[in-house]
Amino acid sequence: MINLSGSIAGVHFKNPLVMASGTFGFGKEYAQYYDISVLGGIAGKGLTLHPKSGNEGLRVFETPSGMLNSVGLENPGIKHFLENEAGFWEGLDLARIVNLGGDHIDEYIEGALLINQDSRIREAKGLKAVDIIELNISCPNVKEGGLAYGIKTEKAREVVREVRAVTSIPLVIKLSPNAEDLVSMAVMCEEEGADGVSLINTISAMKIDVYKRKSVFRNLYAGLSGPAIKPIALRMVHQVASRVNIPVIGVGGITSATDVIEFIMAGASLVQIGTYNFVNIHAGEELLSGITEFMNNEGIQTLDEIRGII
Amino acid sequence: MINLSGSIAGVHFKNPLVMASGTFGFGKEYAQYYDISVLGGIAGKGLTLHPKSGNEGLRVFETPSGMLNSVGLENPGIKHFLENEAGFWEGLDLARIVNLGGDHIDEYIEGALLINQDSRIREAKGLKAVDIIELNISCPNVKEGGLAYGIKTEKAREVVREVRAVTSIPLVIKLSPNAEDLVSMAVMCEEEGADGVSLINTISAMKIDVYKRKSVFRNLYAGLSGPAIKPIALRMVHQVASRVNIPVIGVGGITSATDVIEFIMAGASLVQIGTYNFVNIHAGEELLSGITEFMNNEGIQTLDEIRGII
Amino acid sequence: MAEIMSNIQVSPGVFRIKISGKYEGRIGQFYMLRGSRIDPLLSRPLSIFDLKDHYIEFLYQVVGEGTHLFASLKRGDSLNLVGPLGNGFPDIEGRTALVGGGIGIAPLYFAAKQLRDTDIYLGFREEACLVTDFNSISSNVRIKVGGSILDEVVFEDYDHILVCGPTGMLKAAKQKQVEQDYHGNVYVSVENKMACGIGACLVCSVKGPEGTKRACVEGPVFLAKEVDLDD
Amino acid sequence: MAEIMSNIQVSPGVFRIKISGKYEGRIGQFYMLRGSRIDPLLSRPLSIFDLKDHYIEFLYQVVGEGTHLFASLKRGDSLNLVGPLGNGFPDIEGRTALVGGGIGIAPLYFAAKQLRDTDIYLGFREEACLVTDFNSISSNVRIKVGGSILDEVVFEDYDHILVCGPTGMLKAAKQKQVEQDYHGNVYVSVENKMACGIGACLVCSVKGPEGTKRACVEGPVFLAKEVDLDD
Ligand SMILES: Cc1cc2nc3c(=O)[nH]c(=O)nc-3n(C[C@H](O)[C@H](O)[C@H](O)COP(=O)(O)OP(=O)(O)OC[C@H]3O[C@@H](n4cnc5c(N)ncnc54)[C@H](O)[C@@H]3O)c2cc1C
Ligand SMILES: Cc1cc2nc3c(=O)[nH]c(=O)nc-3n(C[C@H](O)[C@H](O)[C@H](O)COP(=O)(O)OP(=O)(O)OC[C@H]3O[C@@H](n4cnc5c(N)ncnc54)[C@H](O)[C@@H]3O)c2cc1C
Ligand SMILES: Cc1cc2nc3c(=O)[nH]c(=O)nc-3n(C[C@H](O)[C@H](O)[C@H](O)COP(=O)(O)O)c2cc1C
Ligand SMILES: Cc1cc2nc3c(=O)[nH]c(=O)nc-3n(C[C@H](O)[C@H](O)[C@H](O)COP(=O)(O)O)c2cc1C
Ligand code: FES
Ligand code: FES
Repeated sequence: MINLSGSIAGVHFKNPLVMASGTFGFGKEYAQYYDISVLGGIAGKGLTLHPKSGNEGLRVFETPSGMLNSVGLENPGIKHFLENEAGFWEGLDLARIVNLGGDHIDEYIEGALLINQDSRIREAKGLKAVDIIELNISCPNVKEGGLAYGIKTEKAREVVREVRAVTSIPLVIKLSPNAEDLVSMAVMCEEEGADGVSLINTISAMKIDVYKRKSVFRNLYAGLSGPAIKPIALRMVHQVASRVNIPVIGVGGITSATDVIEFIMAGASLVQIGTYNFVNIHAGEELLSGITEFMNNEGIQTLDEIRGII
Repeated sequence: MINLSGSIAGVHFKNPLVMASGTFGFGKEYAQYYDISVLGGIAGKGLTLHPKSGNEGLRVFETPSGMLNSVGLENPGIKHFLENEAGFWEGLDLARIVNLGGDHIDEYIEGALLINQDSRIREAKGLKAVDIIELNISCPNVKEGGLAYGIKTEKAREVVREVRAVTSIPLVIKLSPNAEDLVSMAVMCEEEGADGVSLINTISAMKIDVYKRKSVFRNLYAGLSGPAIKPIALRMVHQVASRVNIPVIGVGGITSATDVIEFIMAGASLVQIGTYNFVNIHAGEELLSGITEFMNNEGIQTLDEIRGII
Repeated sequence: MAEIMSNIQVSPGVFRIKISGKYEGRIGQFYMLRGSRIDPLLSRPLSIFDLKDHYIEFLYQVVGEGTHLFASLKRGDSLNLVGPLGNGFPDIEGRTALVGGGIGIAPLYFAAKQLRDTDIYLGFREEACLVTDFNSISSNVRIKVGGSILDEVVFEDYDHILVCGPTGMLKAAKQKQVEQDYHGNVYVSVENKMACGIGACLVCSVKGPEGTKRACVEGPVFLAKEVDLDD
Repeated sequence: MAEIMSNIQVSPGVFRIKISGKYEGRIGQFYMLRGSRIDPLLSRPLSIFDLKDHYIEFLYQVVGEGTHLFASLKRGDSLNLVGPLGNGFPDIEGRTALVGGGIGIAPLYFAAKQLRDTDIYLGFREEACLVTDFNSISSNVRIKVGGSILDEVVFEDYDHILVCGPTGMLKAAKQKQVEQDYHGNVYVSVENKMACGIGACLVCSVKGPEGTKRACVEGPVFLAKEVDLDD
């Protein structure tokens, strides 16, 4: 019997497939197409303390084997999420990850506090909607925003430390490939008591409209995701996983079961699937059967046998 | 009349198209397919003081819209180049760039000295084979090698300073996208008297063979190039060009005339074409007519009109 | 994967593709289509052109890589499609003008077949297409090649006006409503770029006086006054 | 771009493609082929299978994305090709054994047609193909399905032995030469992955006792003793 399960800080994942933040809404849309409770987990659309209307102008552009997005963290705010979406999450049989973004350290802290508080209230009623907070210190699409924290380790340390201090919910830090020193960033997260790191977020990139003579994005740069970045993401995950002892969630360009296995072999405990959801609306369930098939063919019983084998 | 010409430190380029180091040999091979003197320039295969046999095992792997290479700076050494290839370069009517790699600072210095010396001797005979030295501090494929210099600005400063001190030949520094702080790296080059910077070299990346359960490359990581990385390269060129006053040579994933124009609009003085040579053996001449056509259609006379317009 | 029954060029660069299978859909809804390869990455949204028991049809213009690939498909080849998506056109009563510009005529054929009491206005830049098809389903088809078809529409004659076409045309319709203080409903079908097509990624957002809406879920058909149109 | 005259499946997953035009080439040389799109990025090397006045032919096995795309091409479609590339097989005199395993038989047809005094040995894992074609150009064709065709070849009977096939087969030939202290020439055609195909990028290097050589220029045909074979 193949066993795909894993855990982060005691949170059970029935398999390593987690849908990536910003690409899966809060799960409802894809739930119309397949039973999302087959998934290991989902990371919800990035939330901020206050609602955000996101960036103006064009928000997406296709590139060779990739896409640029400039959504700019459009979201209804944490309160709205807790009041209107968390109820749906309560009923889901999978690991539920809230992705928490912000412009300033205070926003992150207040946001984490709100979620913490809500969890206590639900707990008292025997309910649960959030298993993990994923701290997004890496969104490249918000001006003067989250990204600043994603680049310098010591700047990020403040946020991680403060958020860690105010919440008992398992905490994963989502790292940016634009970080100056990704390994030191991950080591810092471990030092500050994070329960894991997830990487990579999108890579800062650019597209110019040569006829209009301007960037296609109002925000100048946008975030690159998709198969194009997979080789880079895999290298980064391998580098980080070789250096920290907390679980690593591998993200970036996954579009096949063997891609998932590559990340696991590079040392990832779990993986996240982002852009591929747009390519294949049944991505989650199809990858799941693909992994199972691979393990059957290769005579592998548990992912631990191959995790970090490289 | 359209004028495509430009210059770096007094070296004339009849157009912005330069073939990138490592993808064009020393020009002889492609010269069998078209008249390479239509090009603005060529950067020769990366040279080191001593010959290098390069990396063992597989050296290339295709990725979505990109490729990984792990050549490991295989080259015949500077002496061999000067004795056997530079003669061919003397006869070329284009800007000739020697790409200089190395493992240690001493190697870079000695290499630059050799080239300098050779130039004096040729000069005395009224000859010239090398117009520019491109210092490759960024090759990700050499263990404990060049890359170390490519990551930390202050480490790179030593090399740039020492090499600058020993040669009067125009000096361009080839930057690595893996640098911790690319902008500060470029600013450092300007401070140390470099005549330009070229970017980006390949991005460190990885591919795992899930059946063999190991990296497909002996060297573990390899360098990603091709259209997949263009959006990233363009962003980096824009960032750097906005901050330095020396010329910037834009490299990374160019496969069309509009790609070239994007880099020029992002602030590049020249561009380099690498991987696309493998896709289209006539890349150089076809891009040239593409650019000319674009400028005709858009009513642009010189590239200065659009350079850095973003 | 669904099988292609035919894929015929109906005018220069415009193709009509018929795909076998049982499909659903309302006026103004669309499908996301793609080949079997992962590149080009994103699926392409196309409006329902026609729908029968055992097939669905789309009308598309070749503009870039994706539609170019569609054009290369032959009878017997296959395609992936997801849909129907979007809110579509609301159930309405009353007189309706269906106004299409260029490839914007695509959703109007399906609309004209289902709505009663409609006039059809089709504008083309250089060459009209599918005129016979439209004439076969309605006796009130007005065609204009060159110039603005919108100028032909007397808004006051209608309770509803549905406009499909380039953004410039949608803007013009919106402006005409304001200028003429027209009190009927002007609907526009927007063509924002999309990724997921089902409301999960927020790349297709449309801004409006009442905040942001997703073109793929709350649209693509909006009341003109509800959305800010820019390119 | 050159036009495809035919593209026929000759055994499961193996296709023979005929491309119109005037081409050159010697035994053992190859061409780099690609479709018009930029993805997949690299061209695919294929050995000359046959060459006539007005066309060239290749025999290829579908193994991945690139060859899969080739297989989808039809008469009238077009392909890009660059060549002839590589050193090819030297001009030789004397008795020659042409030994091919699997798709490694591709270059041998062209070779057999040009060399005199050859015996042909073809090994297949599951199903033989092109047997009639080979028989039509030579009366000395030996076929083996399953097992090692190399075992059938008595090295001492020949002055030259040319081996094309999987790396395992090339290795076995090399080893057999050493074990039997064979003094004739054993040539192997290596199939290293390539990018430029013309000697400029050095990704196809083959190591050997005398240093590094480029499979695309100094090869793909090497004396077995000149190259280290590993996978
Ligand atoms: C709801 C909806 C319905 C549509 N219905 C039709 C139809 O019935 N017939 C038809 O011909 N066209 C229709 N379009 C436009 C059609 O989707 C685009 O022309 C097509 O996606 C272009 O793809 P491409 O690869 O050929 O062009 P490219 O320009 O190469 O496409 C690059 C990217 O831009 C996107 N894109 C480009 N143009 C548009 C556009 N106008 N709208 C949305 N995305 C675009 C593509 O999806 C892709 O992501 C519709 C668009 C939307 C949003
Ligand atoms: C000189 C030479 C001559 C060849 N002649 C023939 C021939 O006549 N018939 C034939 O069927 N095959 C031949 N091959 C092998 C053929 O090139 C590969 O099978 C083909 O490139 C696989 O491409 P793919 O996209 O289908 O497979 P994929 O595995 O998806 O290819 C991925 C990458 O690996 C490369 N690659 C994969 N397998 C090989 C291989 N065995 N050799 C070289 N590169 C490989 C591809 O070029 C591509 O870059 C030859 C190879 C070389 C080097
Ligand atoms: C449209 C879009 C929106 C995204 N929004 C978020 C977000 O809100 N928070 C976050 O941490 N990451 C966000 N991401 C990044 C993804 O979660 C993921 O890290 C990245 O896309 C790389 O994975 P992929 O290549 O599989 O898409 C977003 C990505 C896309 C494409
Ligand atoms: C096979 C190969 C070999 C390369 N060798 C060198 C080299 O010797 N020196 C160097 O500075 N860059 C080298 N590069 C990097 C290219 O010059 C270029 O910076 C990079 O490939 C990005 O451009 P591209 O996407 O157009 O290929 C090499 C690239 C490739 C693909
Ligand atoms: S396309 Fe994803 S929300 Fe509309
Ligand atoms: S493939 Fe480039 S040198 Fe051989």
